[in-house]
Order: sequence, then C-alpha cells, then structure tokens
Amino acid sequence: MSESSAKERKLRNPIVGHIRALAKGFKYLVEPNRMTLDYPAETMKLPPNYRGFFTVDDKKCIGCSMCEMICPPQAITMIPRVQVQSGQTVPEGAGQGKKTKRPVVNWGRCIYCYFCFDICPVDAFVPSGVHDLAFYNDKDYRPSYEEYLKPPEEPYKNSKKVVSRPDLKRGVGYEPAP
Amino acid sequence: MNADELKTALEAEGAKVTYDQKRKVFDVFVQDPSRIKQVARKMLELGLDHVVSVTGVDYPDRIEVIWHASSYSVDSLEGLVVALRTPISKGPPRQAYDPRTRTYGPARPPLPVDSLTDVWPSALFLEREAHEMFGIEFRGHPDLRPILLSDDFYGKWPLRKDFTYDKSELKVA
Amino acid sequence: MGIIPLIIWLIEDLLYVIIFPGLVTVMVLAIIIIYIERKIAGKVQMRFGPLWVSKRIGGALQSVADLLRFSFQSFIVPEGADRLAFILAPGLMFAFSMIPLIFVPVGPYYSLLFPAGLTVLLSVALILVTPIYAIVIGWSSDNKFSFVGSLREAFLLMSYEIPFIFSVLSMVIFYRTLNYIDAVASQYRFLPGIILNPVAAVVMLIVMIRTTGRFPFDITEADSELVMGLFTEYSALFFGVGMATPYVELYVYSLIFSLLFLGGWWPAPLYSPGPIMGLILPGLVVVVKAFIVMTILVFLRSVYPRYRLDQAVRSGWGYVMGLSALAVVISILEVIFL
Amino acid sequence: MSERVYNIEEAPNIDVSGDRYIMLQIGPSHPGSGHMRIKVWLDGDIVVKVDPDIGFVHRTSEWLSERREFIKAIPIVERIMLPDTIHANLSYITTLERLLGLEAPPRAQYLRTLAAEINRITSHLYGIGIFGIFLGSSTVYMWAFGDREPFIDLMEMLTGARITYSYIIPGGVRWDMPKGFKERAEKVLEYMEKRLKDYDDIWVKNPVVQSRCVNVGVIDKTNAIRLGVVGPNLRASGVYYDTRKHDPYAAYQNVDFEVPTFKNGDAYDRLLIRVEEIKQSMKIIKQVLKDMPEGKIIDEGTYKQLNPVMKKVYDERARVMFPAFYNHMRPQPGEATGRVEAGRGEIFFYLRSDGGKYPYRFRWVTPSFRNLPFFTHVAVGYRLADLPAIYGSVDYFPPEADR
Repeated sequence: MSESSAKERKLRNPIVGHIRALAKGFKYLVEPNRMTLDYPAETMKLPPNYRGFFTVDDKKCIGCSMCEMICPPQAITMIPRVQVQSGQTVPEGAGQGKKTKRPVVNWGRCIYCYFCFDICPVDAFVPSGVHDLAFYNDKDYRPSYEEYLKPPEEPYKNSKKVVSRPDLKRGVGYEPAP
Repeated sequence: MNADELKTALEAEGAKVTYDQKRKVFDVFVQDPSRIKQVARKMLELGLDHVVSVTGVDYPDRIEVIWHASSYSVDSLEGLVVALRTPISKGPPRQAYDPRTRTYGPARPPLPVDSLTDVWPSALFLEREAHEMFGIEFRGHPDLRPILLSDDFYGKWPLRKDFTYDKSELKVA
Repeated sequence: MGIIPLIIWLIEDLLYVIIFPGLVTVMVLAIIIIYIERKIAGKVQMRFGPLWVSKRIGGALQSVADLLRFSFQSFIVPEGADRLAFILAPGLMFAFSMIPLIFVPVGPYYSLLFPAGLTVLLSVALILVTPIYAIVIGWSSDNKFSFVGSLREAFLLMSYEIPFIFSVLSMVIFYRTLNYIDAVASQYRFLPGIILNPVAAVVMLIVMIRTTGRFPFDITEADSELVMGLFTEYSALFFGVGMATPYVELYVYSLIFSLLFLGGWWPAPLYSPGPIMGLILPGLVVVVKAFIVMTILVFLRSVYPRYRLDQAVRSGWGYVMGLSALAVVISILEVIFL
Repeated sequence: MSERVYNIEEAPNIDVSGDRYIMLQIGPSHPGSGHMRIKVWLDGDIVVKVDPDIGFVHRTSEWLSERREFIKAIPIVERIMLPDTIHANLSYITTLERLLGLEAPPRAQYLRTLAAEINRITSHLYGIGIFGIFLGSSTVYMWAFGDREPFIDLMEMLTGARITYSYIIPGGVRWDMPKGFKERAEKVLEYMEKRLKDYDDIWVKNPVVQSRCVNVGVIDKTNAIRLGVVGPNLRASGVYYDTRKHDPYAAYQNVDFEVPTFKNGDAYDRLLIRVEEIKQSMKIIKQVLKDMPEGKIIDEGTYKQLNPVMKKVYDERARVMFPAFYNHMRPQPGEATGRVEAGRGEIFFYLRSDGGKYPYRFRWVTPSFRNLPFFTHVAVGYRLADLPAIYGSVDYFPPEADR
C-alpha cells in the first residue's frame, strides 16, 4: 500500500489568529477590491463562442431534421415551410420532401447545449451573442418561424459594454469592450 | 493480490469469474443466490472492503442484483471494481393500467435476496435505493424504507422494464 | 420646588427621552448603523453592498425601505403560540432596551430625574432586563427552533452578566462614584478609563458583542442552525422591532462604554453653561464616540463566523470572568497606589 | 473541543422514543439543510441520532437516461452535479467510450484533464463558500463564490458556457483551447495563489473556525473505509486513495501530483484537504498547459465521418461537429464501468447495452450519495451547533445525492 505520510496540520495561535483576521478584514475595508459587475448599468460583451440565443440561416438549412433528433430536451420542432411563407399557397421547393421543413426552437425548453449546432451538416445555425433575455408570457417562448429568424433583441442596449479580463488584484476585472 | 489471483480465489468459491481489462469489468457471477453472502465474505476477506454501487438489472426472464465492490486498503485491488452478480427469479409482470380502479392490479411483492449490509455497511443506503427502484427485498437489511421516491411509489418498482405510467396517474400539484 | 419649575423639568426630561439622546436619535442611529454594517460587509466582501434604493447616495435609504416594508407586511400569530406574550414581548423588549437611556447622561446637564443619584447602578440593572423578554419570545412562539434559541439566550445571559457587572464595578471602585457625571469628571482629572483599566474595557467590549448578538457571538440567532432563532415565527413590524432591538442595546452599551472608558464628553469642557457648550457639544461628542464604538463592533461581522454555545458559555464563565475579576483587582490596586 | 458522549457504533440502534429526546426536523426548507431533511434527535444539546431523509430533488436521471439515446444523457448527468459538471460528463463519457471501444487522442485527454481540474477548483471553492455560510461567515461565502468567477470565466472561454459545459463527447472534446487561453489561465492561477493566503487569514486559520472545527465530526480510518466514504472526506481520515492515481483516466497518468491526506478525520481536516487539493489542482493545470500535446481533439474514426463542411469548421474554428452517427449510437452488447474522481469524491458508472439505441441499464452513483452512511454516523455525539460545521465540512450536495 503506497501510503504517503499523512500531513500534520498546524494550528495558529488564537491571539495571532485574531489579530491577523482583523487586520485582513481591515485591509479589505480600506482598499476594497470590487469584483462584481454593476448589472445592468454595465453588461458583458459576450465572447464569440458564447452559447446564448441563436437563429438559423434560412438559406443554408436543408431541413434534414438532424437537430430535431439530437435535441436533448426536445425543444426543436420541424415545421413545414408552407406555414413559413404566409401568403404563398405553393411553397418554395414543394415536392422536395424533407427540404421543406425548418427548425423552430421553444426557448422555454432549450438548454443551450448547442448539440444542434454541432450535428447540423451544413453549419446553418448562427449564434446571436445575446443571453440575458426573458419573456413576459408563455407564447413568446415559442416564436413563429419569422420571429425565430430575427436575432433576439438585446436588453439594456444603452448599458456600458465591458469584457472581463484576469486581474491580479481582483480576479476578474472589467474593462470597456473594444 | 492481483486480478488473476483474485479470479482464482473467487472461482474456488464456485463463482463464474470473467475479467475484461478494456471495459473495466470484473464480473463474479453466482448462480445460487443463497451463496452470495459466503462469496461476499470471501471478497471482504480478500480486501474488497466497500461497496460502490448496488443495483439491479431487469432482464426478460430474471432480475440480476449487482453489488459493485472495491478496495481502499489493498493497493493492487484499488484499480478494480468487482461486480458480484446473482440472478433472482422474477415475480409476476405488471398488469395494464385499469382506468376504472386507477391501478395496475395488485401490488407486486418485492423479490427476496440476502442483504449484504452486515458484510459491507457501506451498502446501507445503496440497498435501500435498489429496493425501491427494483423491488428487491434485501433480507436482513435493518431499514428498508423508501429513500428517494415518495411513499406512494412503493410497489411500482420504476426502474423495471415493465414500468409504464398512465397520463391520468400524473398528479398536477 | 414650585409647580412650574417642576413641569418645565419634566418636559425637559421628556424631550431628552424622546428626542436626544432618546428615541429619535436611537432610530436614526440604528438606521445609519445598519446601513454602515452592510456597506462595511460589502466592502470587505468585494461587492457593492446596498445600492438600489437611492442609488445616487449609495443606497443610504435601504434601511428606511426595509423599515417601510416591515411596516406594511401582515402579522401572523401562529396557532399554538401564547398570544398575549407573543404580541407583547417584542414591544416590551424594545422598550426595556430603551429605558436605561433615562439614566445615561450624555452631558453634564442631562442629569435626568436623579441629578446626583445612582445612575450607573440603575442603568446597569435595567440593561439586564432585556434578555428576559428574549426568553419570553422564544418560549411563547411554540417553535422548537425559537425554544432552543431562547434556551441559548438564557445560558448566555447567565454567563455574561456577571463579567459585565464586574467590569462596571471595577470602574466604579476606581472612580468612587455611582454617578456617570462624577465618573466622567474623575476621568477629566486622571486619564480615560480605557487607559487606566484596559482589562475592564476589553471585558466590557466582549460583553457588548455577546449581548447584542454581534459576530462572533451571533449564537441565539444562528441562521444555519436555528432558522432565525427567537424570531423564527415573527413577521411584519414585530420582526423589524426584534431585529432593531440589538442595535438599540448596542447604542446604550456604547454610550455607557464611552462614558466609563472613553472620557465621556472629553474634549468639551466638563461643566460649562449655555446651550451650545453645555448641552449640544457634550452630547454630540458622546454620541459620536458611541457611534465609533458601534462601527467597530459591526465591522466584526465581516471577519468572524460564530462560536458555538458551549464555547461562548465556557469562555464567559472562564476567561471573561477571570479577566473581569482581574479588572476589579487592578482597580483596587490603582485606588490603593495612585 | 467537544467530547463525544454517544458512541459511533451504537448510533443507528439507539431507541429514540420517549420524552427524553427532542426531535428537530432540519429542512427541507431550512437555511442549514439544503434540499434535504435531516431529522435530528437531541439529548439536551447532544445529537444522538441523525436520519437524513433525502429525495426532495430526485430527478430520475437513471430512468430518463434509459429512455433516450446515449448522447442525450450528457445534459442529464450534468444537471445533477451543477458545481461539478465536467466530472459528471467525463465519467459518463469515459464509460461510454469503453463501451464503444473508442479512445480519445492525447490532446483531447489533456484538455479533459484541464477542464476537470478547473472544475475541481470551482467545486471546492463552492464547498468552502457553503461551509462559510454554515458557520456564519458571509465573507468567505462571498469570496469563494467570487473567486469561482475567474475559473468559470476560463471555462466560458473554453466551452462557451458558464456551468453546463457539455464539453466532453465520445472520442474527444468539443472545442480546442482558444487563443490567449494559456496566458489567461496563468494569470488566474497566480491570482488564486495570492488569494489563498487571504483565505488562510480570514477563514482557514481564523481562531473561531479552528475552535469550531477541530475535533468535531471525527471519523477514523477504519470507520471511513467501513462506511465507504469517498473523496476528500476519505482522504481527510488518512486513507490514501484517489481514483486519479489508482484507476487513472484522461491524462492523469502523465501528470505529477500529490494526493494530500490528513490524519485526524475531523471537520478541520476536511476543510484543509480542500484547500490542499486546490493547490494540487493548480499544479496540475500548470503542467497540463505546459505539456499540452499537439494533434487532433477527436479520434480518427470519428473525424473521418465528418462531412467536408464539418471538416472545414474544424480547421477554421477548432470546433468538433458531430458526425451523424451521434444521433443513433448503438454500442455492441455488453457492459462497462467507469470511475472518476469528482470534486466531492468518486463517481461510479455502470452502463449496459443490448445493442439498441438506448442504454439497457444506466447506473451511476454520485459521491454525495455514498457519503450518506458517513453522514448518519459522523454527527452522533456532538452538539446541535456542530451539525452545520459537520454538514458544511462534508460538502454534501443534495441534488447530487438524489440524482
């Protein structure tokens, strides 16, 4: 048994301990290092690979239903394109079978795992860079195809955009986004 | 003690031992459920001192109970997870849902097998879980109350393959 | 004494009690000190602290908002509770935490009711009444957590009050008076009490932390063990009053501390006529000193976790008791040799 | 220092009926319990019996996973262990790879190790923070949760998500290290090393913490083995056992690190061991960043099945897209087991396939569940006020136990 010798702990003298704890607290009191973000006055600019809300590129999509199949929470539904193009009685690409279908995401179910992104054989999904969005009613969670094609509108548009950077003093510092 | 020695030692107890290095499966199959306690004692003696998991697998003709044991104290065994496996005969299948009585017929009794908690106390909660999920009655277990599921789930044995539910059964809180 | 001077005297006293250094000041100070406590914790914990209510002045109105919120919530009396005691106890506890203020003069002319009397003795006696209502609260709530909380309060009450009395006693021995004004005058002649008898000051500070439930002695309210301790079943304004009571107690204790140990209204002249030099200035000095003491004590929240009950009780009967006895000895020696 | 009045051996058998004992129900909605109910019987202030009643956040993860394709179990197991998602993911994928006969290339193994160690640090910081709030120190709670942020930021850079990474897939990982990751990680590690000293002063060596934790909740080596304790709690009792060493997975056999153990097995040792493990994890991260081999992050077989668009995406953005067979993986009939050392201890997986689309048996045991018997024994004989100290030091995470 490769038993390494167990470590012996060192206890600190209580008086020294009290003094050092108080001193450390006082140090942080007089020179505070704030690490929090004044949300929503400041909001983060998300990195390009951030897994937030997303849309689908209508031109690239071939309607293969792979995303619907892999979606773990079954948030994606394929809807026939007939419903998509309102006003047109004869759908574009009619008679081409599967290609007439398009995915629509139920945001109430989506878990942002991006499996749909990765299974897509034509790389048709587009991330939008928005993540802090909530809806007021149940219907908004289930957009129609037109609504889904538009990238969601970012809340707090007038806020200061910041990006995080490692900071030796505070852990995460925030600096204005380039 | 290495895997081969362990294999010989356990085969001497009358168990069928297979070892698959690649899939990390060390399987000790005991055909006779009444002998598992003896085999388990032997395993404890050889240094497999705690249980990692207790579970059942529901096959069409039988339910297999598996104790996965491993070792903290014998260095050469620490890389092994030894599955002690025994089949128990299956009770009656679950009947179809009857909407009039809102039941699946009479409650099915749990299937008895010896509890190994006196060999491995670490199996206490794991056997409780296997009991409520598979309906395996561990004889000699000190405390077989349901643990994860609510009390009204008792007798349904949800991880058996014949477990189904009717939508009218779902309660909306 | 004629009837008219008596009435004037009484009105004056009432003003003292209600406005300064009494009720109004206490409430304002409690609101400020709660805000400061949160801000200090925010600073140490690398975050903002209260911010959203009145953002321009740094969230200073947060405590007022909390008070308003408590005022408009509904009050629920649990079914098994002792109704009368349950409703009365928080109010009485709050009132009794204020009453010692009558005997705590914050200036030479704030000598209420007993101009030359035993103010130290009376204030110390009255200040120890408050925890009894805490026990009543815990008992009347019909909740196991409140009950355990009140038992803890009782244990702590026993273990801290004797060191407190000893600590005050040592200063009384040294000043040879039971009157705050004479005690302050005595410090004018010598040095502030904290230099003369630092042991007594330390004991008093520890007792203050423990009585008012500051960390690391937040034992009766230990939220991870006892939900909210005594106030588990309370809601609305009664809960707010219960939460404010320790701050009132803290204020009273800090006043006593600054009178006994920090030289009272020291930079101001001891006896000086006139409303500014005689009333306002000394009063302000004492309250500011008390406020500084309070700030130091609420700062401890951001440094310490809490002790266990048995550790607190054991140190109360052990170390703190020994220290307080030592303080008495020091005072006696000083009286003999100085 | 409290003395133990009731013996650990007689703990489960004590008769608690009658008027002598008060029963306190701590939880499930109680600030000191999490999503579980702890029934505590008290003799005065002394705990004589603890009955953890779990299952309030049971999510039937086994049942759900047995009724889905193999790949869809990744988000399910992740959501059970939120502070520790990479390990849940990694343990499942390790087992699934054994079942499928896949092996990830070295770079992917290193990336897995990197992600796992970053995640271990966040998990331990989470535990330390919760311990802090149990003992009443809101400062260390805020600090620990704030200091998770740089590490979560790193993971966000690597995977694009903050908690539920879904990073590891059969045969490799989904994203390669982005540009600037290494520099950033080094800065974060340097910061954390500095910060650990501050933790020492205000939390670990704070006299109040010492007096609360030393000799509280002692469990000795024999009992720890007997009760099947896992993870840091086991090592705090002096058992030298770590799956990373004894049953290596990912790239751990190539990395040089220590497994810290302590002797006493009390709450203070369980606190210290987490701090030590953070230090070791930082050491591993440094090595991994230094030795990171070049190469593909997905195994050849899977790479060959990518279509040209996907291969282009892989070359341009270092992102692995899924070949179509991920939708319907059908492993050969058989079984496989896998073990992974997560932040709180060892995760065990047992997968059985009958050659179909879904797992025939999907069994996993989480470390918190295996710490339950330990939990019933360890608090017996101590005071009620020790219960938060013990609970916090065990670093028990109810959703993880309930699965």
